[in-house]
This record gives sequence, C-alpha cells and structure tokens, in this order.
Amino acid sequence: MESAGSIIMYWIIALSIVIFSVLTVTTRRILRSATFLLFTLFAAAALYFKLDYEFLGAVQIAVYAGGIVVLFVFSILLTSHPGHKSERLVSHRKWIGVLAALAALVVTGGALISRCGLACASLPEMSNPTMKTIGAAMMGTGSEQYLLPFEAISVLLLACIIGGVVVARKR
Amino acid sequence: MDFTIPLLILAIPLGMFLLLGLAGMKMSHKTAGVLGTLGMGTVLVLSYFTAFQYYFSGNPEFISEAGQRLQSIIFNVDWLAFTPNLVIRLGFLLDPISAMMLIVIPTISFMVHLYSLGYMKGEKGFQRYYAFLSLFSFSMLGLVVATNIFQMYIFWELVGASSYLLIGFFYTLPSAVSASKKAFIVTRFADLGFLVGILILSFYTQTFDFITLTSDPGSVLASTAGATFMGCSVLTLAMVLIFMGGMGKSAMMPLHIWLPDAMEGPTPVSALIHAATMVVAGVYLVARMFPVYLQVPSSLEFVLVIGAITALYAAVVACCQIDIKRVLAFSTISQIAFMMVSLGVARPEIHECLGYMASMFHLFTHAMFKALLFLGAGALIHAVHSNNYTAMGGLRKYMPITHITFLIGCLAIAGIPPFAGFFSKDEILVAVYGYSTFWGIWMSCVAGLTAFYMFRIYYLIFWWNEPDYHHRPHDGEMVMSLPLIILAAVSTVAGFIHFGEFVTWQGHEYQIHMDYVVAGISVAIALVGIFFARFLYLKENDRPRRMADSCRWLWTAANRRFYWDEIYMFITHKIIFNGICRPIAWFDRAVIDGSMNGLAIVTNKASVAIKNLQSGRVQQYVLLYLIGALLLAVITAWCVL
Amino acid sequence: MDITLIYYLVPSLIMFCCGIYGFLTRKNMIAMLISLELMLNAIDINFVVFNRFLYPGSMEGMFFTLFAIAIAAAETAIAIAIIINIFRADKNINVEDASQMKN
Amino acid sequence: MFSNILIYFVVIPLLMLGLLAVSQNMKQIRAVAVTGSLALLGLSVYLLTDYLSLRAAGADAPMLYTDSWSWFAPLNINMAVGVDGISIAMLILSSVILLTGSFASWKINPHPKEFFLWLVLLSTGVFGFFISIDLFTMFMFYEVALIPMYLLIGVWGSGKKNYSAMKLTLMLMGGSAFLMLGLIGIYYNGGHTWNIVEIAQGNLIDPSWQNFLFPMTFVGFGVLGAMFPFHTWSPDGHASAPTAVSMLHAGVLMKLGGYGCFRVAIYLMPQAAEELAWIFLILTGISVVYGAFSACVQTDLKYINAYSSVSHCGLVLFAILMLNTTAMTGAIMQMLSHGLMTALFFALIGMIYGRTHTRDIREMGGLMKIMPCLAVCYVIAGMASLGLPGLSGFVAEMTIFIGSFEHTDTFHRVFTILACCSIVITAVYILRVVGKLLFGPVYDEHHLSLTDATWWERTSTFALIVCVAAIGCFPNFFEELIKFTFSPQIFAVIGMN
Repeated sequence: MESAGSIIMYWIIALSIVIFSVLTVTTRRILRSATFLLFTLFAAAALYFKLDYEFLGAVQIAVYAGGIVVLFVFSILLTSHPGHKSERLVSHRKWIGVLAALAALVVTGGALISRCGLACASLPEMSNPTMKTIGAAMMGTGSEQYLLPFEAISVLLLACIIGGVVVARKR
Repeated sequence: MDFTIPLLILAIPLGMFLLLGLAGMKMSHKTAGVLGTLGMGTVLVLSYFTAFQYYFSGNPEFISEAGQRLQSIIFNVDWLAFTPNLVIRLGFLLDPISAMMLIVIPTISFMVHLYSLGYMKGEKGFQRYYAFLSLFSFSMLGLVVATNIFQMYIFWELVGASSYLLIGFFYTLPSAVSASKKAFIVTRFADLGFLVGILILSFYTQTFDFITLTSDPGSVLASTAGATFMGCSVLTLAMVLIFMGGMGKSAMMPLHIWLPDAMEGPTPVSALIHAATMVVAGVYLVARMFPVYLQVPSSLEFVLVIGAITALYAAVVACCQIDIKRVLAFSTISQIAFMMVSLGVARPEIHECLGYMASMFHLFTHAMFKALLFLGAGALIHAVHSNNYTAMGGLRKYMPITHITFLIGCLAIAGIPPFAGFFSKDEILVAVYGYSTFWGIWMSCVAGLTAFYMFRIYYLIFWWNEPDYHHRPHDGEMVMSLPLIILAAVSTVAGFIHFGEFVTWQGHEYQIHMDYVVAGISVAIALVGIFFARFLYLKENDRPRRMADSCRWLWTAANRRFYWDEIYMFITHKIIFNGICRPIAWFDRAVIDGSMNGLAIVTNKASVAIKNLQSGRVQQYVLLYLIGALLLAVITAWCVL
Repeated sequence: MDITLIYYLVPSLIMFCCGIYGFLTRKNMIAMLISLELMLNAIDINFVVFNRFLYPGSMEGMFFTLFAIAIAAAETAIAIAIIINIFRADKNINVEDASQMKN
Repeated sequence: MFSNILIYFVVIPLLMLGLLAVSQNMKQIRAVAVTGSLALLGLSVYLLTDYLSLRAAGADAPMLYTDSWSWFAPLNINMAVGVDGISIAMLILSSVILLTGSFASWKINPHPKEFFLWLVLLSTGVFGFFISIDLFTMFMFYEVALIPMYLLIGVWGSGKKNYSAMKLTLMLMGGSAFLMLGLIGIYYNGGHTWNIVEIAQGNLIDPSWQNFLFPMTFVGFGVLGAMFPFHTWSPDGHASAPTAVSMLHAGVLMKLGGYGCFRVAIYLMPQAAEELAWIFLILTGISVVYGAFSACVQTDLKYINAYSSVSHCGLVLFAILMLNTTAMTGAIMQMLSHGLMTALFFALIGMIYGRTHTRDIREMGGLMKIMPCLAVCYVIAGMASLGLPGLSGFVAEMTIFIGSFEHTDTFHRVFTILACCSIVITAVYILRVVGKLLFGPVYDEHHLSLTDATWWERTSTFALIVCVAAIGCFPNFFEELIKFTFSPQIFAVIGMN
C-alpha cells in the first residue's frame, strides 16, 4: 500500500504524460509541439525519479530536455517562420493515423489485459542504485556489466558527430 | 551389260545442266544451244544403242531361253539407307517399258533441242533454257530407269521442278509465273498422295524395289493382308494413293487443272514435257507397278473410271477452246486418259493383258504425234505471233511443210489407218471392249470426239478464211522443219512396229490380232468426226456460231473448262487461304502472341502496382510496417492462445 | 490503492499511440521526429517499469534506457542535420516532397 | 587440359574475342573473324575425319574424346567434354554458319568491333554447348549463347528491335527457368552427377521423377526449338535481328533446342519420353502444319522464314519424339538441313533488304531481272526448303517420314500424314514468295539501279549452297556418323530399335 502522496504524485505524472503527449501530436504549431514534448519528457523524468532511478531521471532531463529539445527548437526556428501553422490535416490522413494508433492501442492493450496477472504486480522494494554501482556496471566487463555496449555507443556517437558534420556542412 | 553407257545416259544431261547452268552466262547463245543439242544427240545415240541391246542382242541378261524379256538391273548403288531393308538406291533398270522409254524420251528431247535452236533464237535466257531442258531430260531418264519406287519419287520431284522452271521460263509474265506455280503445287499435292502411298506400301512390304514388288506380288504383299488404316485396306489405300501421284503428273481429273495453264511455257517445252514425256509418267508409274495393281482389282477399277471420265471431259472441253495450245493440252489429257483406261482394263484373262501393251503402245505413238502437233503449233505461233486460231486461217498456202506434218499428226491422233494412232488406239479399244462394252462405247465416242476437235482446229488453222497478216507467214527455218518432218515420218510408220513383240506385261511375246470389227467401228467414228468438222469449218460460215448459240450454256461451260479453275480458286483462295491460313495467322498474332504479350503486360502492371509501395513516402512505409507488426502480433497471440 | 505495473504501462502505451498518430499524420519532418521521440520515450518507460517491477535487483532495463537515450540523441542530431540539409535544398521540409533520394 | 582437341572449340573463340578486343579497324576485325571461323571449320572437319577413323578402328563408346576437369567439387560440377556424331554434325554446322555469317556481315554498321565481339561470344556459347557433356556446364554455355542475342538484336537490329529483343530474351529465359529446374531435378534424382553419359548409361533417374523432369527439360529446350505455342519470339526476333544474327540464331541456336531436347530430355529420360511423347507429338505436329499455314499469308520475308522455321524445327522435334533410329537420324539431318538452308535464306533476305530497304514482298517484284545471282540463290534455297531431291531438305524429310511411319498405331500415322502435308504447304508459300519477289514484272522502278551480289556475299551464299547440295546428294554418310549414338545400352531400357 502506497502513501497517498505517492498516489497523487503518480496521477499527476500519468495525467501529464497522457495530456502532453496528446497535445504534442495534436497542436498545429510546431514550436508548441516541441514545448509539449519537453513537458512530456519532464513527466517521464519524473516517472523515473518516482521509480527510484534518479540517475536515469537526471540523464533524461539533461540529454532529452536539455539537449534534444533544444536541438528541436533550433531547427524549428531555422526551418520555419515564426507563428507558422501547419496546414489543416486532410481528413483521410487523420483517420488513417487515428485508426493506426487505435489498432496499436487495441492490440497492445489486449496483450496487456490478457496478461493481467503479470500486469498487476505491485511495486517491490528496491534499494536505490547508487552512482557507484551504476558506474561499476557501466565500466565492468563481467556479468551484468556493460562496457561493450558502452563502447559501441561511444563509437556510434563519434560516427554521428562526424556524420552530422558531414551532412550539415555547407557545400 | 556394262554400266558405262547407261551411266553416261544419265550423266551427260546432268553434266550438261551443270555446265550450262553455271557457265552458260559466259557462253554465246549459239554455243550453249549447240552444246546442249550435241549432248542430247549423244544421249540419243547411247540410249538407242542400249535399247537395241536390250531388244535385239539376245543377251541372256535380257531375254530368257523361253523368249521372255527380263528385268535387268544394270547398276544399283545405295544412296540413302533408312533401315537395313528400306534403302534408296540409285540404279538403272532395263526392262521392256524402260527400254521403250529410252527410245521415246531422247528422241523427243533431241527433236525439241534441235527445234528450239530455231524457235527460241534470240530469247533472253537461251542458255538457261537449254540448261533446264538438260535437267529435265536427266530427271525424266532417271525416272523411267528407276529401280525402286523411291528413286522414281526422287526423279518424279525433279521432273516436277524442271517443269516448274520451264513453264515459268518467261518469268516476267505474271501468267507464266502463276501457271508454273499452279503446276508445281497441284502436282506437289498429288505427290503427297504418292509419298504416303509409298510410306504405306514400303512399311508393309519392307522394300522399295520394283523387281521384288512386282516379280511375286502375292507373297510380298502377304503382310498387308487384313491390315487396315482408318477403315480401309492398307493395300487398296496405298495403291490408290500412289495412283494419285500419277493422276497429278498425268493431269487426270480432278488434278488436271495445271496442264492447260502449263501451256504458258515455251511451245517446245510443251511438246517435250507436257505432251510427250513427263505427263505420261503417271501412266508409266501404273504400268511399272502393274503386277501390284493386279492384286487389287478395285484400284484398277478406280484407274479405269478416273481415266474414262477424264477422257470424255477433256475431249469435250477441247472442242470449245480457242487457244490452239489449249486444244492440244486437252487432247493430251484425253489421250493420256486413254492410256489409263487401257491399263485399267488390263487383266491377264482379257487378251493376256492386252490393255497393258496397248497402253504402252499408245504412249509411244502418242509421244511422237503429239510432239509433232505441238512443234507444228509452235511453228504456227512463231509465224503469226498468236496462240489463237482466230488469228490464223488459210495457212496451208504459206506454210506447206507445217501443213502437211500437222495433217499427218491430226490423222494419226484421229486414228486413221495407216497412221500410228490408229493401231495403238485400236488395241486400246479392243482391250476395253474385251473388258466391258459400256466402257468400249464410251471410249469409242471419245475417239470420235478426238477426231472432231483435232480436225476442227486443223480446218480453222489451215482453211477457213484468211485474216489480214501483217507480214506473210512462212515455214520455220530448217532446224524447226527437220524435227517436224522426222516426227511426221515416225508417226506415219510407227504403227507398223510389232509392238507386242517388245513390250508386254510379263515380257512374253504377244501376237497382235487386228480386230476388224472394232477397227472398222473406230475408223468409221473417226471419219464421221472428221467430216463433221469439215462440214463446219472448211470455209468461213456461221454454222459453228449457230451451233454454239443453240446450246450456249454447254458451249460456255466447256469453254470455261466446266469451271474447274473457279472451283479450285474457290477452294484454295476462299477456303484454304482465307479460311485456314488467315485465321491461323490471326490466331498466332492475336491469341498466342497476344497471350505472351499479355503475360508481359500483366507482369508490367503488377510491377507498376508494386512499385507504388516503394514510393519513398516514409509515412506509408511506417503504416505498412505497423500493419505488418500488428498482424504478426495478432497471429502470434492467436497461436499462443 | 495499489499502483501496480499496469498503471505505468497504460500511460506509456497512450504515449506510444500518440507517437504513431503523430508520425503518420504530420507532414513536417520535425514534427514527425518529435512523434518519434514520443514513441522512443514510451518504450524507455516500459523498459524501466518492467525492470523496476519484475527484476528490481538488476539494472538491465535501466541500462537499456540509458543507451537508448544516448542513441536517440545521436539519431536526432543526424536527423536534424539531414532535415536542415533538405530545407536548404528545397526551402521546405514537407516529407511528401522528399520522396526521392535525389531530385 | 589442352591436349584434348575439343577444348579448342572454346579456346579459339576466346582467342578471337581477345584479338577482336584489340583490333583497330574493319580490316583487322574481318581478318580475325574469318581466320577464326575458318580455324573452327577446319578443326571441326578434322574432328569429323578423326572421329570416323576412330569409329572405324572400333571405338564403340557412346562419346569419344571425353575428358573432365573438376570445376566446383562440392556440387560435383565438372567441365566435362565429349562428342558423338550428332555433336560433330552440329559443330560443323555452327562453324559453317559462323563463317558465312562473318561474310554476310562484312559491312556491318555501326560498331563493327562490338558486333563481332558479341557474335563470337555467342558462338563460344554454342560451341561450348555442343562439346559439353556436363549438364551444368552445358547450361552455362547455353546461357552464354542466349544473352548476347539481346544486345545483338537490340543494338544492331531493325524495326521494333527493342520489343523483339526483349521478347526473345524473356521467352528464352523463361524456357531456361524450366530447364534449370529440370536440370537441378536431374542432378538430385540422378545420382548426384551432372554427367550425361553416366546418367544415361546407368538410367539413373527414377521413372516417377522422369515424368516430372522430362516435360520440364523438353519444354525448356522446346522454347528455343520454337515449339508451338512457345514460338512467338521467333517471328519478331528474326524480323528484327541483323542478318548474321538471324543466320546464327535460326541456323544454330534453334538447333540448340532440338539438340538439347534429344541430348537431355530423351537421352536421359527414355521411359518418360516414351510415356509422354504423345503430348509433345501433338504440339510439334501442330507446329509443323501451323507454321507452314502461317507462313502462307505473311508478307514480310523474314516473317515467312521465321514461320517456316517454326514448321521445320517442329519437324525436328516431331522426329525426335518418334523415338526410333530412323526418325532420329532424320531429325539430325533436318537440323543440319534447316540450319544451312535457313541461314542461306536469312543471308539472302539480308542482302535483298540491304538493297531495296524493304522486306515486304508486296513492294518488290522481278528481282530475278535485277539481281540474278541473289535471285537464283533464293530459288535454290526455296527448293531446298520445299524438299527438292538433291538438296538437303528432301533427304531429311523423307528419313523422318519413313521413321515416323514405323509406328503402326493410328495416332502416330495420322500425325505423320499431317506432317507430310507440310511439304505441300511449304511448296505453296515458297512458290508464292518466289513468284512475287523474284519473278513477274519489276515492281519498283528504283530497284532497276540495284546491283547484284558482291564477292563476299557470293562467298557466303555459295558456301551454304554447296553444303546444302552436299548433304542432299550424299546423305548416306550420316548413318555412319549417327550409328553409335543410339547404342543399344542406352535405349535398351525402352526397347528402341
């Protein structure tokens, strides 16, 4: 049984995720869309905090909210005129989108419901992973340690940096 | 007998053909003509010698102790072996009929070679003409001396081809081209029957060899007993089909239509090929296979009926033609039909197969007088530059030699004694009366008609009334007259040859008895015909026109040859060409090709349709991906549940 | 009230579906990219939630999310570079106008 | 490897390819083409004499000069070579036609070098095909022979060449697909070997599989042999192809079909052949008559000839399916005969087309007067085609008919007679063309200024005519050539005589 605060906290997070997600994709102003994405991302970060993954939440805020959304905003400002509204959606397009989303919802939701026992697991106790354990796991080569993916990601990021420079370079 | 001379008889014309054909263009006309004629002259001498050897040497190869003339193979080389038994050999068979043909063919051929020196003088392609004549002589000689039926078929085709080439000699004239085409195709069609007949016969008898086939037909044909193909006895079928080949070559109804048109060729060619030699190949074929035909009396009946109908038909048509060469052509058909009839009625029990002998006798005499008539007609055409008797008349004054020789020819064909035709035709009529009175009377009528139509054109050409000649007609030069005179002489005396001594069914001598009743009747009928012709056509009058008017439809029908050409035109053009060829060609383009193209179009369409999936529109990809993923999920879930 | 696993999954699912909807309907490439980020985030949440609820002792889910965030960052950077390039060429970042690799 | 004479049939064309690649001008190109094809002709004639003397000395293996070099061991693919009389006949045919084809394309334009390169590549495939006794290698050479056709027609052709080239290639490739399937089936059901002789001698293929594989391979090769209803590439393809390509294609490539039908379908699967022959007999019987009838109404010279090829090649397959020695001998003769004759036809048509710039017989006439040499050659070709004795067509057709008539049942008889009918129809369309094209008055005044054949054209046509006449006059040596192919051990299975 969780504390009422925790429950209220949960509802705030869940509702803001749902509302901001919907707003992200329904607003016709692209800059607003990015802003709502930012809120969604914050909500997700809050969720991580609530689930005791502080480090992850921090990363989420730093990388996503701080990095990616800023990138978005920059690029939006670069590519569109202020106050520009995207044109109204053609209705069949909208319906295709709605149908696809609903289908995914139904299928996945159906799967969730059919595995009710699993879905109804309650929150177990967990000690907060400390920075030390996270660092050891990331840099270690043993079981449940992730040096190889870490290195792979590093290389990937490097490639992305170079690729980004090459692609965006003015010819 | 040594094989050199027989081999030379075949080799010289062939060599001459190759020489004139390949190098002819480099020669002058004269050289080519003289060379060809000399070559043929050599062949003439050699084949006379060979025939003389055969008939008179008394060599045991050729005549048995008992006086029976034998079939003797001079040489026989394997040419193409289909199976161990069925081998085409090229050889040289001497027997009474081939020896006789060795006289007929070179004689006529030589005369024609000689005659053409004058007749064809200055024509373009003179060398080519002589080359083709040589080719024809080679093929015809090869045909008559064939030792087996397939050799005969080979040369049969070759004479057809040389006939094609010679009919179409004036290749710039569309009529000559279509006539040559017609001749070849009609005879080809007949040859199809011949070929199938050979296939059937050879399959059952396992031999092509004439001697094997004819010396003891009963045992050779034993294997065909009871065998049927599509409901007919194979033997009857085979013999009728083989006869079909003969019908084509010998222009029997209903395959006669090519012969009148073949008159488009140069006249000497008509004399050689379409009167004296090639067209009797059918008769020769039946005579060659005669012992086998005897095994199948029904096929001989068939020969008889076809022959008799053709004889009457051709005689009637000949009465109403304007073109003198056409008259002669129909007369040829009619006379060949006489020979066919004669073979058709030949039975061992009727005067020891008199019909066989009579047919060969008539073949011999007919070759002489018909060649004479054609060459005479050639001289006339040469003089007045027209084929139609309407452009002629009163020519007896201008062309005495032609007149006399032509008259001899007419008398001979009409069967007036003592000319050759009388004796041979008389033998035929005796044989026919011996077989059946009905056919006897029938053939007598035809004989009367023969006399009528021949004298009809004779009077129309040489008497009647004289049209305005632009320049005075005159006899041909010596090279043209000489053959006429020689042939006229032969036609006069040939009847006195004791033919029964030389050519009979099984080589036994047959003493010809003159049947005075039959002879009397036929002479009387002939005279009636002649006098009727004289009555109508001696001087210009309107009796012929009145007569034609009195039964206009008959005259028109006969003049149009009873519409056979139209019927053929209808069948070939309307039915075969428009009814079969065109639909097939359409079917090929539209259906077969169309379906192949359709396949291509469907593939194309499909690829275009699929191509739209690769539109480059990311959202579409995602949508499809999503659908796929969801479907997979559903399916997986379905399976798991 | 017990906040069980499904309470976390449902918002993430809705978020994901929003992403799908946005991705399929928007024409602006940046908007599409934003929708993509939504979907990625929804997945990240799922990893984390499953990790937290079912295997509280281990850190697989968390690390997966960590790496996914890193990759998402890289991917976004590249994508935006491309988009800006397209914009430079076409003065337009409509996805339907960019259906060919080469114009 | 180079001690085997057969390998030179591939080596010489490859050398020619190399030399052609470095030749600079038309003279060198011609020199290479003519020398090379002469060398090939000489080689094949030498092979013939050597083969006959070996046979006379008592060699009685079904294939001589056999040799095998491993190529891809895991799948047992070898470069296996070997020939019997039939292959030798085909080799001679190919080299004659390559030679005459080189002469016929003496003035090919544009890109003569590339033209000859592809032409020689094509003949590499052809020669390779005829010397191979390994199914895989055979198939490879088969494809090598097919592909250049696309370019040769597409680049140097005339008329709707793109369409034709595409159609031809696609249809033949479709056939190849069947074929490949059949060959793989043979490999897996024939004791995991590609070697024809081994499979045939052991009769290794299970009869129930034969019934499946026989139609596959027969249809596969039948497409190339222009079997009804897979013949429609032939009229369009031939009509668009340049002269030498038409010659090689009709003269040699279509023989690949007939040869393949015999060598693979019948030789390896005699039981199935016996059982299923009737289906294909119907198809080929239709081909024979159908092609001839179709040819009767065509107005394009090449179409006429293409349909006539359908008819004649139909006769080849027809004879092969009769499954007896006589008919098969006839089939081989017909292949040679048709190859030479039709090459002659296409050469002449090319020459006429080169002068009059039309192939429509309605727009020509009286050519005999204008170009007598070509016209006479055309008449001779026509006579060969309609089966005049003394030329090659006659002996071939007669042998086929006699052989086919050995079957006593009504079905075979009726179809044989049907096939016989083609000789009449052939006469009709040949004489129709000859009459319209060569005889009669000159149709077009402009044609009067045209010239007769040049020396290289004469060389090309005369050489072919000599070959046609040689076969027609001396047919008996074929028996010697073909005798051992039908060795009893191979066909004992179905009791073929």
